[in-house]
Amino acid sequence: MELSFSSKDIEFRDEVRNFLANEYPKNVKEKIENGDPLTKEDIVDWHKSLSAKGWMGFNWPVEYGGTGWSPAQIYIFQNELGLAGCPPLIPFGVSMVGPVIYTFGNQEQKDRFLPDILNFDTWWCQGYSEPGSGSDLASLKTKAELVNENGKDYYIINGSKTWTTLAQNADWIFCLVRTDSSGKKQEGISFLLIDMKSPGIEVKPIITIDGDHEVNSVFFTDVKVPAENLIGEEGKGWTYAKFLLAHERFGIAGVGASKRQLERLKEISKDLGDDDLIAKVSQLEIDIMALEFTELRLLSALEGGGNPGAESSILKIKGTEIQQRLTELFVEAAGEFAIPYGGPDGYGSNVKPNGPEYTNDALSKYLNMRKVTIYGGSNEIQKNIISKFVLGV
Amino acid sequence: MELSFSSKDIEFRDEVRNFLANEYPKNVKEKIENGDPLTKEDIVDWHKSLSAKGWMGFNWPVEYGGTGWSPAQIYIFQNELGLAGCPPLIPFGVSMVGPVIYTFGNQEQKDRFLPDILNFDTWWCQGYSEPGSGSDLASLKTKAELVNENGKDYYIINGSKTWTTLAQNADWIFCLVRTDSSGKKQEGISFLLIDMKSPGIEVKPIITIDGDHEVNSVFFTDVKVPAENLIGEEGKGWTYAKFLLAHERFGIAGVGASKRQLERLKEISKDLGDDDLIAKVSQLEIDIMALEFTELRLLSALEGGGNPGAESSILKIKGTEIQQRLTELFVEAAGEFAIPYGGPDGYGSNVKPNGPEYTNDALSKYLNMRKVTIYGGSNEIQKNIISKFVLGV
Amino acid sequence: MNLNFSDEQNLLREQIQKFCNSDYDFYDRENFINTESGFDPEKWKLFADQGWLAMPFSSESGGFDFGPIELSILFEEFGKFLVLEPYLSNVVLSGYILDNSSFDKKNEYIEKLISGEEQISLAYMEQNRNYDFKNITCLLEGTDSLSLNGTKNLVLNGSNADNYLVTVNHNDVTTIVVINKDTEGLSINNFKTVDDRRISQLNFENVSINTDQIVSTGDEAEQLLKDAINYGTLCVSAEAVGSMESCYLKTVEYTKSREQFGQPISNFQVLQHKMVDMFIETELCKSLLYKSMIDMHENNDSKYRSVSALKSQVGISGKKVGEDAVQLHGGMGVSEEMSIGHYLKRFISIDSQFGNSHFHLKKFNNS
Amino acid sequence: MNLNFSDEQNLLREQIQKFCNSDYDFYDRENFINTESGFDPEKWKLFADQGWLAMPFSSESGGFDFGPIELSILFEEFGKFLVLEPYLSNVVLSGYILDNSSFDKKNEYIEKLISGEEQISLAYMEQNRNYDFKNITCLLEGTDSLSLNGTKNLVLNGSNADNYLVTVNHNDVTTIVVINKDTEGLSINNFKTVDDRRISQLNFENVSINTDQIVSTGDEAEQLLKDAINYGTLCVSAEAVGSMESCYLKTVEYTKSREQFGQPISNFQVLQHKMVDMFIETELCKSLLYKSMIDMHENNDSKYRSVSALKSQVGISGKKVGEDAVQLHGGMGVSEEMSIGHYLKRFISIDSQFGNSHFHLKKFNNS
Repeated sequence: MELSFSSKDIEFRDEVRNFLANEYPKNVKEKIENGDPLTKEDIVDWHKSLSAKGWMGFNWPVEYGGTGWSPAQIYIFQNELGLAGCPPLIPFGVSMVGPVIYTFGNQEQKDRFLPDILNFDTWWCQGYSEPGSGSDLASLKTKAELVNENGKDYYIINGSKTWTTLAQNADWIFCLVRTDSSGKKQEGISFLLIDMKSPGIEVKPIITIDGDHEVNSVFFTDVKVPAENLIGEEGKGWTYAKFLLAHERFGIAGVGASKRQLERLKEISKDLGDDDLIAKVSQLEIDIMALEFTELRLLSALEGGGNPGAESSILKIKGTEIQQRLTELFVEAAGEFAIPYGGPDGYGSNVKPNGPEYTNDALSKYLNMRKVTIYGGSNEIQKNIISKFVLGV
Repeated sequence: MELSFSSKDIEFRDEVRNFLANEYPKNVKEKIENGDPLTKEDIVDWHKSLSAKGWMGFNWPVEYGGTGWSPAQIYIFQNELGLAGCPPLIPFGVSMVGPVIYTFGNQEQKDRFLPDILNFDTWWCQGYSEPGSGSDLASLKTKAELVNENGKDYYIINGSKTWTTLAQNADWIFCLVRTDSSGKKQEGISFLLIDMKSPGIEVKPIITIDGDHEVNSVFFTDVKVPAENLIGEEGKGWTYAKFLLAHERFGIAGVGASKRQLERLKEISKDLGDDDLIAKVSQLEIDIMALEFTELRLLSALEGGGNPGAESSILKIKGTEIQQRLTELFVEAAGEFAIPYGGPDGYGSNVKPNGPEYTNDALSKYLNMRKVTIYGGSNEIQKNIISKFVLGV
Repeated sequence: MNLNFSDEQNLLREQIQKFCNSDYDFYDRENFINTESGFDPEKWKLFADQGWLAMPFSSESGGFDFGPIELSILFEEFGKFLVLEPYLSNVVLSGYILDNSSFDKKNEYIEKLISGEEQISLAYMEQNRNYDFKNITCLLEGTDSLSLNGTKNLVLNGSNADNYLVTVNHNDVTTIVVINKDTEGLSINNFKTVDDRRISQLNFENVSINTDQIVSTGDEAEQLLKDAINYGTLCVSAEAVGSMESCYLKTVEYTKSREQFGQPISNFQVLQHKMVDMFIETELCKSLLYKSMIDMHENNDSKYRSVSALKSQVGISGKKVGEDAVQLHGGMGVSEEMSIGHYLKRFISIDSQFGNSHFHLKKFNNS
Repeated sequence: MNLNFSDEQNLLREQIQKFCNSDYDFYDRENFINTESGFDPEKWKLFADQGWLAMPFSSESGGFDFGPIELSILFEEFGKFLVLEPYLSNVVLSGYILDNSSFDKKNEYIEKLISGEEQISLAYMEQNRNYDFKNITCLLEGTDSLSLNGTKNLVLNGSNADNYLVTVNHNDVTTIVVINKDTEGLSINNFKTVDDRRISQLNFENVSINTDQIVSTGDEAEQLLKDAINYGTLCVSAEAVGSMESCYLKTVEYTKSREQFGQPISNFQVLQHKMVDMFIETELCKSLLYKSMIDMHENNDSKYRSVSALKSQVGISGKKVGEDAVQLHGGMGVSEEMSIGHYLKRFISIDSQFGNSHFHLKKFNNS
């Protein structure tokens, strides 16, 4: 057993640090440091800087243009991004649809979609949730009907998706659609790639309680999708969706980013000299330490060839609880000065309230973070999973 | 609205205080103050002092020898007992079987049993729980078979009861028994009074984790009980049991006793100068205040002719949580000095560990109090009740 | 001892409930959030016409002599519907100070306040967290001609006020002066609050003040501030209790209608117990509210301590109830178009006002 | 980076597991609780024969040079079965001090300890809560003939010890002396602990001490105490982690077998989620244990801080897991004849030892 990383890993970590110190787009960095909102272009610039470095496929095998990094390297990479305060990676291409395509897609699909993901030339979004199917994803109703027109097969899509993150920026959407309503509900689901420019698609913003436009409803009315956009077999979509869930597990704990926030909170609480807040921050530091070493334990098991199963639901549950808790303590630190609200876009003028700088976005972050215990399988669902698959009850 | 009690109520309160200051048996009082264990005789003396004063039937109507007090007076009486640190009243006679007998019993039963309860000449215990039926009380199996012998009807009892509090002291036990196994499980239950000296009854102690012998198993082997000991109708026992539960609701919050403990904790935490403990004690003081006013609100509704329903489950849930929390904070205050354990009977010698006096019984009280969230319908069951009857889900 | 409301009090509650039920539709409310004032001037007019703005004023000032119990009823009902109108800043805070001051021109301000003609905000906060109205840095200097310099932060409803009651330091004596919004040397920055109210900061640069603008000084001024803030703290706590009740009721309703896995999610025991916890938190806070409002009504010594207990608990419980309500609403909970997230925002805002939960726990312990 | 145990370490764990599984039946254990010593002397002999008592000693002292990782494994497994034998007081606390001291007669004590022939307890606690081994009031006076007066409290396994390592104040220098139990002027009061161990207080009245009884003084003595206590804190925390694991597993097993309302109570979602919480608490504590034991193994500067984080968390989590386990066992949970309540008692005892949860949270923050 040893805590320290190998010299090879340390070299790698320094390389990442060096990149983040020097090549990470300056304008994005500055905005982040000032707490200013990012534009779509900023986000694209940031991802393209990773593409340029060859690091976009940080979790992909070499044969598909990925880095082929070890789990430890992936961990280090994600951790350093968080510690440096980088914007979160948009996961829909590189962490979600990409691995599904290179695992279950055909050669044509791989050639067509993977390079654009690695270059961040295509912005993907995820079409899973529907108004009637949240935690019970398999009950989805969006219908895909196979038709033949002029000798070519198409799916005609009707239905709607909701909570679609950044659909307003997206070029493509990967969807779970119902191709069969007759049997078990999981068995009639297929995995389909849809061009967002297709006629019949309408994107409507959903404004969240922080005042942000991050999520959307996406409506499909007789949208015609070439059958060649089907991934794998018809009716196997549920299998691919579950594969994807397993794939996105790492990094979900967000330890690096949380540690960065924690350091700031430690300074603030000591400056305020508030013993109660100091004790709460200390407890949170212990919680983060425990989470970090839980992730490292799972990582070690993975490196040793083990297969951490539903245990990794802990990472989702505790990781999101900690992310929320951090924002709560910033609000507590801010006191009354949290109340004047600029929202995600700031105060819309140069005049800011007179409170300390950290009070300005304390509440917009708090409100934004309420979603993390709900999405990606709510924490209640995660506990059901642990109950069933770990405890066996 | 007014907080102060009426002058009549204050007069009454002073009368109770005066009694507790002067007539409450001195030897019992001293033992309580020194944290020494009470004998059976001490407990009987204490109750008999109430009987002598005419207060044993504090919650009974005048016609059965009770005080006929208003809900406010009952509240004041129980509160003062708690504040003065009196031993808890043994509820099985006066608060449980007594009201069942005077409400559902026949004249002969009333004449036979009620006076002894009010004089504390009979020590009653409760035969409800069985090894297989805890929260699911209605599934009880102890069988009562009606037989006729020499022209007289008897029930022959076979089965066992468990968690029977102070059965080792009891003269009589009131039991729920199964007289019919054919229909709905609630419908075959009858309410029977059984003399503990009957042949075929065996009492075996259950030692609890605090080392105390407070509860027992009671085994019935062909115990012969005269049919005249049946209360009300055969098969109606479940109805009487539910009536009894409603009747014991008040006082269950234990506010008076908790306030007394709280005052001690406030002194201790300030002496220790431990800010964390002080904050925890302050929070608990607020919790107790909230509980007290919840009880008073229900009391006001009752006095106003209202009928507080399942809401009063709050009193059980929060009252027991507070009782436990108090003992937890004593343990926290005691630190390492909590560890040397005298158990409920003390250290068995004159030598005590060198810690402050309050450390001596901190852990035995903590351990003893673990039961309160389990018995009398566990707190989980109470939440089910609120969910169903208050929230309607 | 009697914890039942009087018939008159019950009638008042019914009256407010009736108004909120018929006139306070959530989607209607949404429209006023984005107007400049942030509330509905017609409703404010209605409040005046109904006499609600006169409620706590003494009869000499043209009021109804209503006290903390009636105000608690009003705010509890307001809380259920997230009422936006600036009752707190005008009637409770400024109104209390004016009504109880020895200021000789107070009636002219009170009259316009009661009639809804003019608004007036209390400016007492400066730079510190959990600000407690002392240690004032706004300096009122000079003897014959007085001049004011300094900054006041977080003035509730500041953008709608015609006048401000401003706490100043005059020769180390706490002094309250009344200042018109159009006074030379006063510049104002307005912000929206997280819960869609308005809040301002006032900058005073050599603002000249006449002695007839002095509302109160010294011990009187400090006592007025202490009591006005205690009153305001009671009212927002009562509001929070009302909001908590709405939250658990709306959550019960939502979970009954939301189906997942072939059944209403209210069937899941974990959600049931969470809702029970929300209910219990609400009831316990309500009990503390009863204690506080009666303590204030009876003017008991314990009134500050009771209010601190209440505010501390409401801070914790409101946040918990609001967060659980959002969680149980799932995605809908974080959607701006549902009311549930707005309750959460109000809870956070209330916890942050007049000293947060831990501040009041300490105050409770030290008093 | 590697958080996997070595083959040798896994083998050690298997060996201990095998022993506990076959020789540590709970009802058997109950018999030893009420003997005078409170443990099974034959098992102690077995520990010696297996070489377990020699584990952490240096090879020069006849040990195996095992470190914090191996001790954590041992204690984690002991925790699963609530092992009573006095390993902590003898091997961990006294053993560490002797082995790492410059005491010239240390080998004679270590040999008898390793062979199981004699026992030795550390007496460092006096009157204060969360005692931190400094501010010693036991006075060792004189220059040629030394005399000791004072009291030591809460000496673990004191009634079984043949000798005591006693911390004393000698001319304001922290000093550790070894004292035989039969020394004149030493009187001993023995108590049972809540978790069925033995604990003593030692009263010294003009006990004469020879200079050859001095084990260590000054900086060395303080460092030894600091490290021995840190070691002990690690070990009881590891033990708590093992106990937590047993608790949630036993609770899962119990709820599956206990039927109420016509079904196993493990079907109730509220109980399921409580058990999931118990599992999560256990895993998180285990992660902190990994961090601590490796920090100590690598002798990193952060080792005291990591152990404080661990101990603080284990105090909270152990209590929570233990209390929930009892609650979910219902009446059986509070019954002395079931093992589950004994786990709770051990958690409370561990939280109270070496500084409780909040003490270590503060220590963590200040270091």
